[in-house]
Amino acid sequence: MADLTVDLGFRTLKNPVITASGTFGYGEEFLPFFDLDILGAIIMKGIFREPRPGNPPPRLVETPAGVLNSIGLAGPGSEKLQEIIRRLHTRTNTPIIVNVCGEDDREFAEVAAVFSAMDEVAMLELNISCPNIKKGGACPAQDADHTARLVRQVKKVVGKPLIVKLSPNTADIVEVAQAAQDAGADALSLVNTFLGLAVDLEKRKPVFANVYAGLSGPAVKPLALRLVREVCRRSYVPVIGMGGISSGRDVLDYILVGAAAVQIGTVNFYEPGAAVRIIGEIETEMDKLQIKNLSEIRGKLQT
Amino acid sequence: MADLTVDLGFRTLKNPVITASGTFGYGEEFLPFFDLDILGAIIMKGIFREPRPGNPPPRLVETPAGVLNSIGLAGPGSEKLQEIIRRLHTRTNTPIIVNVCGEDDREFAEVAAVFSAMDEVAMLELNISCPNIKKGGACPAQDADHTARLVRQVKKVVGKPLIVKLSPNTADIVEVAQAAQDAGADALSLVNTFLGLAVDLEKRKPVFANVYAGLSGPAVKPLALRLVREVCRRSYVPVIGMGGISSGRDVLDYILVGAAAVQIGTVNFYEPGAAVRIIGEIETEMDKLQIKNLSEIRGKLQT
Amino acid sequence: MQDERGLIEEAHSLGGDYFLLKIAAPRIAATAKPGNFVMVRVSPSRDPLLRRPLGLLESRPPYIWLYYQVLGHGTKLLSGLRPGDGLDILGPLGNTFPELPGKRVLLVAGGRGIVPLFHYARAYGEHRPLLLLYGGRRRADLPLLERIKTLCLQGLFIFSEDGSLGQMGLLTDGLEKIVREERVDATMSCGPEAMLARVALLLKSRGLENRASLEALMGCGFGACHSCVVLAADGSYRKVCDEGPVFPLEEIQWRT
Amino acid sequence: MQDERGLIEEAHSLGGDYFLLKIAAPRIAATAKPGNFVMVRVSPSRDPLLRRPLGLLESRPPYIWLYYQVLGHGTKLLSGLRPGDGLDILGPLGNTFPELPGKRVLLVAGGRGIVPLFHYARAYGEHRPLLLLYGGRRRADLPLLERIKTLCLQGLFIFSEDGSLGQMGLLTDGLEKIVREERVDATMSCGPEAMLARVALLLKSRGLENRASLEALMGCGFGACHSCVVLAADGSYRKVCDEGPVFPLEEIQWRT
Ligand SMILES: Cc1cc2nc3c(=O)[nH]c(=O)nc-3n(C[C@H](O)[C@H](O)[C@H](O)COP(=O)(O)OP(=O)(O)OC[C@H]3O[C@@H](n4cnc5c(N)ncnc54)[C@H](O)[C@@H]3O)c2cc1C
Ligand SMILES: Cc1cc2nc3c(=O)[nH]c(=O)nc-3n(C[C@H](O)[C@H](O)[C@H](O)COP(=O)(O)OP(=O)(O)OC[C@H]3O[C@@H](n4cnc5c(N)ncnc54)[C@H](O)[C@@H]3O)c2cc1C
Ligand SMILES: Cc1cc2nc3c(=O)[nH]c(=O)nc-3n(C[C@H](O)[C@H](O)[C@H](O)COP(=O)(O)O)c2cc1C
Ligand SMILES: Cc1cc2nc3c(=O)[nH]c(=O)nc-3n(C[C@H](O)[C@H](O)[C@H](O)COP(=O)(O)O)c2cc1C
Ligand code: FES
Ligand code: FES
Repeated sequence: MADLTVDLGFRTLKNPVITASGTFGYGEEFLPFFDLDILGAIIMKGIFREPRPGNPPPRLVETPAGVLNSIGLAGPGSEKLQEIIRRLHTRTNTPIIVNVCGEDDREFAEVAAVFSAMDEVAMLELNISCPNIKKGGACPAQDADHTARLVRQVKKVVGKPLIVKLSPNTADIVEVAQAAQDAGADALSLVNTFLGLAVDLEKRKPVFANVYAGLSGPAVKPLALRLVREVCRRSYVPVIGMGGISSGRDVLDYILVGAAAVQIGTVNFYEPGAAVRIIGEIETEMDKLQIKNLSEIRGKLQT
Repeated sequence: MADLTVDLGFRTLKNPVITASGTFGYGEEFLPFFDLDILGAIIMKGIFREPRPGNPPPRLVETPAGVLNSIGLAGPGSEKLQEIIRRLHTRTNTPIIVNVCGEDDREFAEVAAVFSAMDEVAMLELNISCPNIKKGGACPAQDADHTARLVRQVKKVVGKPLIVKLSPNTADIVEVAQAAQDAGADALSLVNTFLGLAVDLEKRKPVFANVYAGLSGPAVKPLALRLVREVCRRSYVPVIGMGGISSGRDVLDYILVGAAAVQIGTVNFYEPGAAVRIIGEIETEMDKLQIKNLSEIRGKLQT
Repeated sequence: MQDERGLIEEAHSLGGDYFLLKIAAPRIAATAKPGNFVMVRVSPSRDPLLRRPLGLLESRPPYIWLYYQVLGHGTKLLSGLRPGDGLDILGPLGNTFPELPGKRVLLVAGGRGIVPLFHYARAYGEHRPLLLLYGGRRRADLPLLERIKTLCLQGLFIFSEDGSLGQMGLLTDGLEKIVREERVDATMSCGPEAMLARVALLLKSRGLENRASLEALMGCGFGACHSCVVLAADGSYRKVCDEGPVFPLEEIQWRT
Repeated sequence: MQDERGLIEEAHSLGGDYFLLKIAAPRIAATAKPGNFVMVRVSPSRDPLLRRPLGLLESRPPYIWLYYQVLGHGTKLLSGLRPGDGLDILGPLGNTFPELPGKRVLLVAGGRGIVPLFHYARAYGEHRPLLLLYGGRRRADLPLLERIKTLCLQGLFIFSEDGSLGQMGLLTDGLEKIVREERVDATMSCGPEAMLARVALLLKSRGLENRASLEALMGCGFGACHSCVVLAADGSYRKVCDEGPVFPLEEIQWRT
């Protein structure tokens, strides 16, 4: 039987499948569909210090094999999220990861510190790559210096492993990845959504109030896989790959280019039981490929 | 009845639909399907001075709502293409555009000069953005300085309008666009394909010999539309938009963000009569939206 | 809430853009209540990627009935399915219309908005007084009329904009009179946003208990994506899929 | 060459992964010749995006017959179609097997490679001597046998790797003997690449006229994308879709 465990160095996961921030609600929404214990880890929807209403609708539209979203990080604020996490923790032993957001560097550090202090939280993921906060899609992960500064600041105030989530919307993602790990990131996750545009011909306006929105889903997989490979080649911390995963083979593709684990996002929306299917498919594929352990293929892409 | 003509300044086209380089063969392949006279213009598959075998197979694989290609600019060389163009010109009055390639700046200029001298050629499109020539996908359009230098050099030796085709795989496409137009480009076209990766799990190798390949098709439309909008906002020469167009509404989306005309690519493969349908749909949609002339909506996106 | 593989038993074209499906989906049928909806994967392929939200016209285990209008790509593909085809259906989703035993309830249905109200009438009509006000643009937009006549209703009022069926005009033209003359205690509405806004305006401060079922673009249908929001009267957003789709009419900020 | 809307008349599952479609496609049927193929849009949606190449098992206006094996996403979706469904079909595409009147021709078919050779036998078998060597892994991979018995053949040789039908072994095990004993003038082959490579090796320098129909991943099927190339013996690339799919066996660089 295939062994699906993943060693991140600072933590072992029972399998490489982590549910991506913003696509798995606060975990509870999926309790009707499957036992959350089967997951490698669960990442909470992004959180700021204060409650946020999020962007006006429409917030999500379909594109060919993908979705554009501009949710705008609607959320209950960090105090309420602590309650939610405590409740979720009573329902599952799967590691819970908090996706930390901030309007400025100080807020990132504050929010990170709050959740770092919670026993129920296994790790933090620093969301420096959300394209839906500022108009035009600007975010800290577009700039290596800003990223380094922010990561250093957050590292000072947290005791938990820190994953830094990178943006594909930057001149050189490898440079930003370097900056993040040199500044102390314990792991990198990539990619967040790709900046895209949809327009409303009738109204002659962008579909989204924020003009641009973030593209995710199967459509982006070839692009994301390439970026993950680029970052894996130069990183000395574990890389968590994502973008368009919808099958066990997709997961193994990411492992093959060097990812330690993966996140699954958009697929959770159209197939709420996707995680169960995908974990099953990883096992089947590993058996078929006669791979006993994921480390046998991790980063083994021959070029 | 809607007026579909497009004024590029240096030339008027009967409608905004141009068939994209590499996706319409040498025109002849589509003669069984429709009268080429209905097209706005036809762009030839990219051409180098000498015949090129192209990359080893596989050269094209399907992805969700897209294709990854690494054709590697297989082609008969510029002498043979001249014959083909003369033959095609006897079959259609639609303007013929040559997609000029080169291994180095000098070859670009040489090839451009050859086709600029042909009466049957209406314009040139400088393909400085093909990701399938060098390993890793490098191309001149990734660098503003190189682009400027190359465009200036080519402009010196050609008498025909010069369209410069930009790459989405660059740090700042707006900067490259500026460089191209400042160096004398008469129009810009964008985007070429997005760098992506596909892997073969069984062989533990990239699917393509060249490792990376170029993504096109409906999957990329939201990304391309955003880039076209960015470039249109800052350009004083006409912009020809493309990426994932498969319907009349897609065409109007590009016009709305500021494109003067569009190119249709991948759709020609899976629906050889697509151009006819799309041109028909533009008319229908314009009537429905009560637009008499494309200039009524060109660049009229309100933000 | 189940992700169930339904089996199409009957597929009817009702003329125009309207279609009716009878589907064996025993687990969903077992628990669905009036107001609930489902998310349907309209094609065995992954285009379109997202499921489509559809109300339940009726639910009688092991069957559910869907009634839909072809609007775009997804509903078009759905209309190509035939008896014997399978269909992935997620549900029942969302909240429900309250039963309000003993009350005189007026159902207000615009076009395909008939769906959850038909379900309501089928489920509760035998036990107490229900009235239905049903309107559409033309006769062809009201193809369910024959089936509606099988419901237990104390009153049926039909409007069409072109007068081709029932009274000529918008259904909202008849609303006030009916509410007054029929001594209505509560209303349940479903239909286009403009209609609901008008209903809200007409029923304001009449002391009735008013509910409306809303539509929104939905990414997931079960509360995970936060895309389906509607602006509430208090300025906050509500998720239509799990805080709704049924809301007190007064709780929504209607655009007029 | 037409982009024709075909209408499925019959859809048969032949057991295992094999399916047969009878399609009304009068314009394609009118001109298709043995060796030609078609590009089929397997789903009314845009997933998969590209059409799939399939050979013609038979073509008798107004019908064409497709015989296919479910391998992946596209053929799986195709197998869900039923009589009455429409199907976009582009064809006839590619070149053809030469008729070679008067010659004794051996058809060599591996698995689903039977398709263009069945067409050949149906079209030309009545006029002159044809022999068929047909092999597959197991009995279940040779589900066309009953239909093959309706062809005009002077000889039929069946092989299966597990011996469950005909002789046990690879069809290439029997090739040399048949060629010798049956005084064959020419061969036409279609099947997996490894089989074709072996056929090429076995027939080398025997002075026969040998053709093979090849498969390749295809973007368009009509020469526009340059994706379907195969390496020729002279080191250049050939486009399988319009320079083929039928090539002189010796013209291809077989990997062995
Ligand atoms: C809770 C709920 C219950 C519904 N019940 C029914 C029902 O019983 N019968 C029925 O016919 N329709 C119902 N709808 C509407 C139905 O979901 C849409 O008509 C359908 O999703 C359109 O899909 P499409 O792919 O055909 O159209 P698309 O190509 O996606 O879009 C076509 C047009 O429809 C609009 N549209 C798309 N999705 C929705 C949506 N979710 N809500 C409203 N408008 C949309 C688009 O903005 C566009 O203008 C319901 C919607 C909701 C939210
Ligand atoms: C000229 C020609 C004629 C053909 N005739 C027939 C026929 O009559 N009957 C039949 O069953 N099949 C035929 N094939 C093969 C058929 O096209 C493929 O089996 C089919 O495209 C697979 O599609 P899929 O979506 O099911 O598989 P995918 O999910 O696309 O792939 C599944 C597997 O099949 C392989 N594959 C995909 N496309 C092709 C292809 N074009 N050629 C070879 N392998 C491929 C893939 O590499 C993969 O290993 C023919 C191919 C060609 C080129
Ligand atoms: C609706 C939606 C909301 C998202 N919200 C967040 C978020 O709060 N924080 C974050 O880091 N990423 C967020 N993302 C990005 C995803 O976590 C993930 O990076 C992206 O969707 C790519 O993966 P996928 O293609 O599997 O969906 C969101 C994505 C979607 C579609
Ligand atoms: C198979 C293939 C070959 C291509 N060859 C060329 C080429 O020779 N020159 C060029 O400038 N662009 C080439 N392109 C890029 C297209 O012209 C176009 O920029 C791209 O496909 C995006 O448009 P689309 O999404 O409509 O296909 C090629 C694209 C494909 C898919
Ligand atoms: S549709 Fe996803 S939260 Fe409502
Ligand atoms: S498949 Fe496109 S050229 Fe052969």
